[in-house]
Amino acid sequence: MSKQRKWQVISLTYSSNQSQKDNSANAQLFKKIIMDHYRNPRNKGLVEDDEYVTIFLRNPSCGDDLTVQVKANGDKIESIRQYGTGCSICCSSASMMSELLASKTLTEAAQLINQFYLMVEAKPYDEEALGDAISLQGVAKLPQRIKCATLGWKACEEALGKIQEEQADDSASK
Amino acid sequence: MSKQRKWQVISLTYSSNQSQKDNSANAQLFKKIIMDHYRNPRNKGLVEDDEYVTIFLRNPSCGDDLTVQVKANGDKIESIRQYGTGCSICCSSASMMSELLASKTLTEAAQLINQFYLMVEAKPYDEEALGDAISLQGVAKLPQRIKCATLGWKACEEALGKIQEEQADDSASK
Amino acid sequence: MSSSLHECCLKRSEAIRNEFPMLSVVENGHPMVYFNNAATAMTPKSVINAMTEYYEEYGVNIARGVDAIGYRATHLFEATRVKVADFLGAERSDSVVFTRGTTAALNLVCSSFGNLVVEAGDEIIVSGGEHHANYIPWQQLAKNKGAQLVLAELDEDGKVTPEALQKAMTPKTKLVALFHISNVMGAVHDVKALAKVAHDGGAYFVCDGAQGIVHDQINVVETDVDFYAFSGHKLFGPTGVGVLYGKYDLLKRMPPIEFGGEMISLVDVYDTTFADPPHRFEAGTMPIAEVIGLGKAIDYVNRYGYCAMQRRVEYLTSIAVEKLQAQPNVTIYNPHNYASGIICFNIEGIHPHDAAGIYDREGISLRAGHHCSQPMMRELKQFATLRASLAFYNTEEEVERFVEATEMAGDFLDILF
Amino acid sequence: MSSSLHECCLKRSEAIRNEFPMLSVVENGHPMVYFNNAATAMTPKSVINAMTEYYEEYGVNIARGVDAIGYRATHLFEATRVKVADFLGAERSDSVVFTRGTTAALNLVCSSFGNLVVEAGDEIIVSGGEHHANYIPWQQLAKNKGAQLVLAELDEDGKVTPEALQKAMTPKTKLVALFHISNVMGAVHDVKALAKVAHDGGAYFVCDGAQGIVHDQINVVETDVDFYAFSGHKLFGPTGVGVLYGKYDLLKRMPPIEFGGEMISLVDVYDTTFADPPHRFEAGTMPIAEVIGLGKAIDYVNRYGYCAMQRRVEYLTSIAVEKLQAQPNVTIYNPHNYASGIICFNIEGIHPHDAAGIYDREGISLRAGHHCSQPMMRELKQFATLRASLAFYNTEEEVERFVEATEMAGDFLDILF
Ligand SMILES: Cc1ncc(COP(=O)(O)O)c(C=O)c1O
Ligand SMILES: Cc1ncc(COP(=O)(O)O)c(C=O)c1O
Ligand code: FES
Ligand code: FES
Repeated sequence: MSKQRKWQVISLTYSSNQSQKDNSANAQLFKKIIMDHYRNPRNKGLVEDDEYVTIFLRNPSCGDDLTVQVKANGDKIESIRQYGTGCSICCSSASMMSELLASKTLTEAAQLINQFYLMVEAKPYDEEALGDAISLQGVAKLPQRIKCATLGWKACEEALGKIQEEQADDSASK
Repeated sequence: MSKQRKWQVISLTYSSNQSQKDNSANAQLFKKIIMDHYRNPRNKGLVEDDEYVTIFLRNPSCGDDLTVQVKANGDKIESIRQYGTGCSICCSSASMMSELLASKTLTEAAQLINQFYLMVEAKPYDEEALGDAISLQGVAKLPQRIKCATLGWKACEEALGKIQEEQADDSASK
Repeated sequence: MSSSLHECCLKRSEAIRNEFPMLSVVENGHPMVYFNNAATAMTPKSVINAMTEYYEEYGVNIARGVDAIGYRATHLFEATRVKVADFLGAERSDSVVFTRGTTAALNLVCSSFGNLVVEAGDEIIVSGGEHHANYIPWQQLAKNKGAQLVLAELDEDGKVTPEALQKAMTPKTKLVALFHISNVMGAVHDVKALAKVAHDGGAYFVCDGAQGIVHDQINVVETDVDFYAFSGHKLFGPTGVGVLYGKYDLLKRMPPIEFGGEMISLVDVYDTTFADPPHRFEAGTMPIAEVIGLGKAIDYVNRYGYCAMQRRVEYLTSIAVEKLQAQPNVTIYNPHNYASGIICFNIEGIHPHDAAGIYDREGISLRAGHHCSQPMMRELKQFATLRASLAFYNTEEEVERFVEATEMAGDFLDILF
Repeated sequence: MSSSLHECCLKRSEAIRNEFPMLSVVENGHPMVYFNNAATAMTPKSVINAMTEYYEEYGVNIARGVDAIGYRATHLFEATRVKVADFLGAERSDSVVFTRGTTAALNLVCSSFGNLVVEAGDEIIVSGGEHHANYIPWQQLAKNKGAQLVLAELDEDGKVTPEALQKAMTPKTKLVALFHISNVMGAVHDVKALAKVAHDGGAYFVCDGAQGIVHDQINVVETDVDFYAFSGHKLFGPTGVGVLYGKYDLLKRMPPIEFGGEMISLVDVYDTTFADPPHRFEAGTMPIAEVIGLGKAIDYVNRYGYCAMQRRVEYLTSIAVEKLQAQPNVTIYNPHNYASGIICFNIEGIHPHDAAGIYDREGISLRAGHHCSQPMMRELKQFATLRASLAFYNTEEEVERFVEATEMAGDFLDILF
């Protein structure tokens, strides 16, 4: 199943009025995607490499934590690593984030992070852009789990901020 | 008006069923007694004399305070002094206490103090014994003022306790 | 403030009186006149109901776990933090710490921040008009640190003018702690000007808002106070809850003084790292129902608006003062301070508690004593005073009854019979 | 205990269920099953009503002045102190200090008493089974004083035996702080035996009764504990209030740690003399409604009796444990501790919060997390666990629904759809 195809299915389902059956078929697909990221997390494990910016975040409502590492090259993200202890929503979301944002520009990544926030807050968002992450749209009706879903994205957001700071410092000192 | 006579009136009034009029006559008398002690306090003012045991007490509900000094000779009270800032109930009561208990034995004084406590707690007590202090019997229906009325008596009680301790120490060391 | 009532409406409004169940209490045979609002204000039904609702529908602990019912409690609790921040004009809600009350809030600033910044030889300025809650902590801190407690001079209204504060400032002044409105004299401080004097002199400015929050809208950003404390129960809210506002960067520097659940980040065997403010200062189970109740009290105040309440209180207080002044044996210690609803007075030759007995018999509740401000009593050269304190829900008739009772105070022994 | 109900009556009694309004809450379409009682218990109507009554009829401040309405509030407040003392078997009511909760109570002992007696080189014994509220304060005190924090060994049930405590004691041990009942493992300490070991070794004994007070009648004189702390909200009472019991002669030695109204004797310009305990430790306006509510909660417990409650909790817990154990993927960490109603468990391969999501969907409220005891999690080698905690008002049907939900936990992603 190519990425392209997954997107199509999804946007199809969500732009038309769906029957109960379509809905549950959709749910099955989303569940598969989430479970896949949960069981086979992408980019999992940290590296000891100074070129990465490392952010450690704790979810205060449960005590779980997550570390995200981002390496950029100019205005492009080169690699994202993630590691933590968290629930299925948190871990799968971090995995999706790491996959989606890698190789994006800093600006694109920031926009996608925002799209993700919009989605989980039940606001209009760009379905096409979020890749596998739209499988987590159900979080919008579980406000108490928003922190789980966004932990990885928040960490990445902080990392991007830090990268931009560093780059600004670098260019200033040049 | 001799003490003797006052007692008679009072015990008379209180041992029979009273008409409204008797009652208010009684109230007038009691008020006079209290006001007399309030305006012309007996044994007021402290002395610098080591033979006196001095007790300082504060009424925590209003912040007023009272100091009572007691001098005993053997098992007899020789003199009581009192001084403080308090309401009419507190000050008049301390004055009455100082008058009633002076020249009593330690045991008698302790008993009278108890009688006074019984009175203000609306329990049966010996009317004959309390002298002017029975004018304060109305305190029994003002529970929030019991502390005012008993402050002087409590201080004296503490002083008596201390005197007995000292006497016990003295005879033990002999 | 478009939804707030005008004075005329407020005056007529039976509805307001109905919102406060305690206004229908009968005391010693008379409908109670409650003129003790500065001690504790009455609580409207909306506040009581909100707390009952908590206990009946979602009375669970907060910030622990992720179930729906816990989320409702946590959400309402944290939403109240935002509401308080808005109410104070604060920029961020995480500069709002919930406490047990003003006293706990001021003690927190003192033992954490004060302890951090005050050193031997420093000076701490307070005034003789402070409530003990804003006096003793600083006094004890000064004592323990070898610092000096300095009393700024009060003017005849019982307040510290910016000039007086300026006079008290020295290069050693590290901190200034003053009331917003005095609970004895009802004097209103120019908080913004005082904070400026303190800051210009390089000192921090702590404001005790226990009375101020009730009568004078505060904006913590405009006034630039570093800390501001108040209690729920004086602001028509419940007992057991209060607020410490602090500038976030100052809170951030402060160590916690209570340790327990929900204030930690990581507990290792021999050490612990603590959560960020405000949770760093909120150890253990918080007064949840009370915080939610406080939120409703703030809604209440916002609905009516400070403006309408203030006008009403000033009006009632001014007629009460005028009528009392007509009685030759009454001394009013603060004849010019209407804004707070506080009238501080004595009746010649009558111990304040004796007078209070007569007021009580007449169903009038007011306060006699040192009002938790012995320094202020010393300034007034009184052991104690009477204090009537009015709220917007009081009426002219009540003022009338109060004045009449004052005339009877000489018969104080009558209460015994 | 003649008026307490027998188990059979208790079991059948609809009346009990009706006394707790929260039992009728519908959660996610199901009647809520509340198995989170160790976090915060439900509140019976009698408690809620008592607080409403306070706010509606006599919602005034206490211990200030002498009017009738203030007297009523003060009297009920102080009568609750006597009630608490009786409930604890204390000899005198002035050894009962009201606080904001267990956390505040333990912090008070630690910052006042602990700070007074612990010196550099001393040892303080706690256990790895403590709640953070009875761990971090001692840890930080030890750190600040240069004393040593020592962990007594836990047995497999999660408790410190008197022998284990004996082993941990040294001539340097100055203080022992242990739970009465553990909030994670539900283990019940033999408080009397532990206090004796501590005292025989010349150490003080502080007991965290937050859970213990709910399930096990304490007699502070018989057990001879020096301090005992608990919260209202776990004992079917309100939030915002707790109790510190202390031996009076120890309280008497302790300096206050909060300063303000009603805790003073005399305030001079540069120093203050403080009131006797307990008021020395009760600065400012207390949680008045909450203390009165706590009194009603104690009435409630006294009316039903510990005995009936205990039997009911043990019975329900034992069937829940038995049924859970029949599920192969469930690990119960405390399979033998029925008395506390606490079941600490995990479901293999499922993050506890994921499981909690399913329970929540099924209308079952329980807790997932570290339960404010990271040291205990380390002992269990878990990041977090699930904790079901039962109360006497729970039913067999609720246990059944809990077990059924456990079987569905594998479908945790379903909650998203
Ligand atoms: C054993 C134990 N100690 C202390 C506490 C803290 O109690 P509170 O949060 O009411 O202060 C709790 C409650 O979570 C507890 O279970
Ligand atoms: C000016 C002032 N500060 C502080 C306090 C203390 O407030 P609380 O008793 O609610 O802690 C009061 C209330 O009496 C007050 O009027
Ligand atoms: S429950 Fe901890 S991150 Fe989701
Ligand atoms: S009011 Fe103070 S002693 Fe009576």
